Amino acid sequence: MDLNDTPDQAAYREHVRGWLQQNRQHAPDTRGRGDEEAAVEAHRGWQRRLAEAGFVGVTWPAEHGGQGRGPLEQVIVNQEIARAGVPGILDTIGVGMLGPTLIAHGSDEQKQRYLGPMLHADEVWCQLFSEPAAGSDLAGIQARAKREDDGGWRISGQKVWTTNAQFAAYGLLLARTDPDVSKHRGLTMFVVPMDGEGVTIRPLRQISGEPEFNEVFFDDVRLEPGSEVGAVNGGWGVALTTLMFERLTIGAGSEGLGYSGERFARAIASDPVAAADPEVRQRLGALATELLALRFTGYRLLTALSRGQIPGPEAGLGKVTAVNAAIEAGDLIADVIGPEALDSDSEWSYLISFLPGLKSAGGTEEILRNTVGERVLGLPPEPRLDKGIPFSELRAKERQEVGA
Amino acid sequence: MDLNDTPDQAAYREHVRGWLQQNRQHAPDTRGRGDEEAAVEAHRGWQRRLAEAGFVGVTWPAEHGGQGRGPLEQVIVNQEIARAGVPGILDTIGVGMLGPTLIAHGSDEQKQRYLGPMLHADEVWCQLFSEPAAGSDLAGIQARAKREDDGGWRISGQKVWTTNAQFAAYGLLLARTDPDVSKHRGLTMFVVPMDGEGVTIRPLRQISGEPEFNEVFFDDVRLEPGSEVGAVNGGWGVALTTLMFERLTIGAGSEGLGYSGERFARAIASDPVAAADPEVRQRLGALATELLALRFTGYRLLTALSRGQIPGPEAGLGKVTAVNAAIEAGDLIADVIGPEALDSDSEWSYLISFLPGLKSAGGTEEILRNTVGERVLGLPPEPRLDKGIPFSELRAKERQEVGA
Amino acid sequence: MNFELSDEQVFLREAARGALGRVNTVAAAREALEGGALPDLWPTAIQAGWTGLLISEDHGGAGLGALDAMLVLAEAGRVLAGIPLLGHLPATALLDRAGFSPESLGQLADGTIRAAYVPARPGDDRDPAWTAEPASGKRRAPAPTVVRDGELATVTGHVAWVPDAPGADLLVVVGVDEDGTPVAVAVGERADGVRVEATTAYDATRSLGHVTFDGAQGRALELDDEGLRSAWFLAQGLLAAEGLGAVEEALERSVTYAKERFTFGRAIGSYQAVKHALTEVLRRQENTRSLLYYAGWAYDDAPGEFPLAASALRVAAGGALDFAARELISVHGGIGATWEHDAPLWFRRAQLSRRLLGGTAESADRVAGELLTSAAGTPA
Amino acid sequence: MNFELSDEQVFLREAARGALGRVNTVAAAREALEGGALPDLWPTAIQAGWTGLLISEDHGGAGLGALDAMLVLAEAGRVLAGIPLLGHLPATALLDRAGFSPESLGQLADGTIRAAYVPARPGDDRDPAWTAEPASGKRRAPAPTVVRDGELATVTGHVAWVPDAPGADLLVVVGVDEDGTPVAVAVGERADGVRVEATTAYDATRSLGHVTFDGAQGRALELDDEGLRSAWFLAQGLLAAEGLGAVEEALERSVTYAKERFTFGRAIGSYQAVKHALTEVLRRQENTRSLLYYAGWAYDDAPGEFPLAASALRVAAGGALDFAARELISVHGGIGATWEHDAPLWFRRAQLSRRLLGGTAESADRVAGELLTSAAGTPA
Repeated sequence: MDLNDTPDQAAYREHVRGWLQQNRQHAPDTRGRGDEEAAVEAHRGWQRRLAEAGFVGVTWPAEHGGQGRGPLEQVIVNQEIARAGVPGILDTIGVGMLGPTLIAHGSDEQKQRYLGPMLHADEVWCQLFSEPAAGSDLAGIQARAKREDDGGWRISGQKVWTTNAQFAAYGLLLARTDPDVSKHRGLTMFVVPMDGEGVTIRPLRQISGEPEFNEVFFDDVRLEPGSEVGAVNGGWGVALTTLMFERLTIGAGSEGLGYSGERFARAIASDPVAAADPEVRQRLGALATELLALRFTGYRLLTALSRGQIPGPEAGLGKVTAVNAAIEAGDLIADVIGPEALDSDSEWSYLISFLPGLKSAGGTEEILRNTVGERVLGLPPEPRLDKGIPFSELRAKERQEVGA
Repeated sequence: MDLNDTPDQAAYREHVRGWLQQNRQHAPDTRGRGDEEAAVEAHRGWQRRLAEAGFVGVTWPAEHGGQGRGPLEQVIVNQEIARAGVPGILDTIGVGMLGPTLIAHGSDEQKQRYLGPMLHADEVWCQLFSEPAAGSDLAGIQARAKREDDGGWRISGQKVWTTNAQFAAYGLLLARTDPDVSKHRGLTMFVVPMDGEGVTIRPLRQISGEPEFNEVFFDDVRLEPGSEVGAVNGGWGVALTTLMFERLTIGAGSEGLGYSGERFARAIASDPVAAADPEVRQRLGALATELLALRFTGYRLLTALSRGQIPGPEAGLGKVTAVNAAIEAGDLIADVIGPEALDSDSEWSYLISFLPGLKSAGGTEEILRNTVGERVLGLPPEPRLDKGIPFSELRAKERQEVGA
Repeated sequence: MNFELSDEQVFLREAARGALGRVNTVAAAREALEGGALPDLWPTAIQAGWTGLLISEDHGGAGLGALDAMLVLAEAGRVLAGIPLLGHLPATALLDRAGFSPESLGQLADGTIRAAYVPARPGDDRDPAWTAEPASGKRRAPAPTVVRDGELATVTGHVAWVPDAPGADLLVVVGVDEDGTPVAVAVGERADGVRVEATTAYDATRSLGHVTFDGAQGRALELDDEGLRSAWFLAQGLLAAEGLGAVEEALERSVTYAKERFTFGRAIGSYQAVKHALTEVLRRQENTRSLLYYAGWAYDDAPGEFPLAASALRVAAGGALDFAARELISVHGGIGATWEHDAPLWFRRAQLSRRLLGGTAESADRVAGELLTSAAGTPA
Repeated sequence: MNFELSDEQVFLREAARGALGRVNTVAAAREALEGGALPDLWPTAIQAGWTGLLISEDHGGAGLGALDAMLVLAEAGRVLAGIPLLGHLPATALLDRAGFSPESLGQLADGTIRAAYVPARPGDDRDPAWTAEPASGKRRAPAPTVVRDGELATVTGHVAWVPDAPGADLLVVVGVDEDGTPVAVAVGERADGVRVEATTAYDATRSLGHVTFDGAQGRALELDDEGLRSAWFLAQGLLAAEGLGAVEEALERSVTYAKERFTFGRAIGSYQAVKHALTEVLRRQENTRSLLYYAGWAYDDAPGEFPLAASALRVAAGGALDFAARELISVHGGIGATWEHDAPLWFRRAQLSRRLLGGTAESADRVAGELLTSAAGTPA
């Protein structure tokens, strides 16, 4: 067991730290909630500066503008950014998940055109997979793409839970191109310009009232020929690549949510009566144990990544641990502080409101447990009633059952 | 809301109480653990005495030796017996569940022959439904009954979780009489003499080491013609009657398990440090709340029964509440007392050992929640892969899947 | 034994449901979060006779019991209605019991005067001191001090997060005299030295006030210890009753959606994870209902058990509503956690309610305390 | 960063699994409940070199770390083996750290002498006093008192439920001097005034002793406060490690059965209720493993964090094993709760283990205490 840097890593850390010290005055202040547009522009400039220094896409291959380094170097960059108290990059979704998907499945032209501006935040990206009726069952996507005579496409449908859509230049969109085959087989992935005619973006407010996500509506939106990523009707495989990178992001960045025993202990420590109360301590100890486990599971995961191993679906259990421990923490702190903790000015009110939404973001706990049970423990799957049935028939059957 | 007796009920209570006062010196001492056979004989005599006084089968129709009274009068008898600190009847399963099943489905001859000796404990009964591979899925019964030329039967198979088998005179046995129809349709209910040739009874010890149940093996056991209860191949309907009476017994007698907040509070109160500890109090308060709810849910149930209503499967949730609260209590008390609570002499050691078995006795929590979800909340059932398939094919399919 | 609602009680409940069904209180709950005005349901309460529920018939009230009051509040809770009965009813119970002026009782009964109970928590087996709600933190505040001069009383102190205090005409505050003996005092809202700072937190349907008495004068009520204690537990029971109604509605909505929403070719309600969670809501709901009946019965027939019963009820209701509200969101998936959806309104109700009036954790502690006190007198 | 086992550690673990696989320890665990003798695994421990694991190479030991020791105990826990290492290892760590006589260390390393650690719990942020395990009840007992006279020390006091005390040759007891300062003393088992009452509870594989010192004389060990504290937390970590191994085996057995057992035409492992519960076992198991690595790392590289790490590990392992053992029974249905089945042996192990050495609840309190102490020095 060794949590120290190798000499190479230590040198790299020194380099990053030095650069941040010299450049931190350019970092935007993300705490204020003023003009969103100006804040995005400032954040964009900061990512650009980081990219120029080589701190964006650290693990991307050099031929695509990355640094060709390992995941531990990416972690070093993240750690030093956190240590310096400056914001990270603006487009974590593009750089972390969508760019790698394009690298894996995109055409040479697409890589040429999109990857550079993505790294520099000249063009921010968003992920257009989930739909109101295709969340847990992602392959149930209904957004339609119809081929035009010239090889272009027309897109209609609705996407939801889209982060950054309001200022994204492009989106990676999963749509149904053939409803007459079974549901995983008739999907295709596309690059979609977010300023296209017929694209409507609506903010979606969460419990707290904050617009964390967007809904995006596509009304007969025209895509040029060559917008598809990977093969036509091969979209499910492309989507799985994205989801694997999503898992890596979530797994390795489990502390990115800002939930730690230390943080919650500070809130309790400020109330000496609570800090001496056995019941409060028992609850704090239990949830802090979960969060400590999460931290060191993250180090195990990083070690595996640095050895070139791909973490399995069990990495997703980290989110379960994080969210449930944070719910316990919010509960405990509200029990200690009382109604004041729920006041809209309180950080705890925000935390408490944020968690129910986070619980289903990126897949519900139930779906994750199914996947882990089947793919990691090898338990048999549930009977599937939708296997091999053409998508169009499946929908008709559902409508009939609900009507009945 | 009224927890008081009506004048009639008060008079009946007075009558029961008076009788018990005069007769309590005949009650056996059940606390000692000496000679089991002698203890059973003493207990048998006590039930006979109670029966002669009219306190057994209170709700049975008068024509079958009962009192034709309502469920509240049965409760009054139970309460007064508990108050007097004397044991209840020996054959709660026969009188509570199997006798009522015979009354509902048995032939006149059967009623004539069996009900009287059952009430008087001259013949104790046991229930032979569950099998090693037919617990949750009771209709998966494999014990076979084959018809003889004279209309008699030959029984082979194994039953399990059989209370009182070691001193029972008769059992009510569910067996498969036609394996070539779907699994609910080929079952028949039988009366089986427990001293028949080929019947082997083996005690089954629980975690604590106590033999709470038995296994019963049938090796080509001969039954006389007319041993079937209800129609041949109509056994599932007969079994449902028994299970309904079981539900009544469990629902109305939820406190019969002896779990109460008061009892657990006494254990805590004897340790003043624990009694003042906020964490201990929080846990005690939470579990005592569950047990109080159980008590008053029982009164609601009794009220419904006394109005002639049949409680639904939700009554079974009382067992879930009781068992889980008792598990919490055992945990708490062992945390307070420490390893000594687990010493084999401790009542808590017995409680802690008893609960895991109780959790699945009479149906697992999972099966109950399925039933309640479907029949009370109206949620759709899970897909059933065993519907309409002949039992024999089903078994072959299972063997194949496990082999694969 | 008859442990069910009477026909009159069923009628009272149905009438309440009908009366409250005429206003879209759920929509109002969301609008109020963004500053919208809540519908004024006090006229509804007056018309239905709820204002005089706990005032004896001699004084113009309905002379009903705690159970009836809880049934009405359950219906209010079902639709997240903000009716200031949680403050008014315990206050009127104290005033009626103390034989307050008949004229005032009449006006309280007909709703011309609205009262609010400014609560103090009775001491327990660990600490006999009566305490008040603090503005923040785990340490409870001292109950206001009362200096008596015959019928007159001067009150000084601070009680935070008082339900329905803003806009009440009469405050019925429980404090302690120099010996620590509890005293209830009726203080007019306009009396010198009274300040009510209106506030709210998280659940905009819940009107709260931080109440300060700075030598405010009022009339001491002649009440025994048990009377004063019962007001605290009555308030616990009423708050819990609101929770039960909210659970019922949350369960209905969850079940409806679980039948309609399909995933992987099946209605989500057919999956065990959903089905078992919803039966857990049902289990908690029915346990809460049983304890509500228990508390209602004990208030009249076994007052010595009322603290235990009401506290257990509060524990069960608080847990049930938290569980049901989270499940309501969870069944709906991501959309259930958005501002436009109704589910978060139940979540807000659940989170605030279980922190009011000492919080459900205090009630669990009280259940233990009551049982431990009894147990200490019983051989093990 | 490299947060995984080294090749040597993997080898150590595999070798342990191999060595312990030669005896049917699970069957022995059941037989011991009815008075059967447990297999003597001390020779196995000697042969494998586990007796000298925490003794430096200079003194004839293996000079390995806490992580290695925990890996061995995890393998013992997996098969419910009763090897008296839980007592021996913390004792030898103290003796080695104190530079005890080389000759004795050599004999301890080669297993000729077996030691047992008679623990005292270090004080915390709420109460600085060192305390001992009481025979019964929530109030902790005072740690034994030690009167020093140079190297000689006289010990008086009582410590209950001491793992592996019966049959140990040398007791390493932690007590306090007249100032409350902790002192460790090595006392021969045959010294005057030493009494070890062998006992056991619920899990027959766990040898326990109530140890009484009545003016017993021994040799005081020169150790600083941190050294004395670390023994307590090392014992916590070792006990937790046993738990992790038991969880792993319980999960494997549960999964195997869930694939084989059919109900309603499907393997029970295909039902969400079973599948989700077993993934919960996995989640807890992996969390425990991560904390085991953390504790192992902290013991050597961040001793200031070791109390936090070992306590968190204990909390996670205790909860995981209780959950896994109940699930092992539950997956098997009624048969899983019978005497003849192996599942109850895991249940017994779980129930006793989490009440030893202060209990897991004490560890959770300690996690909180460590974090609160750090937090008090950090701005919020």
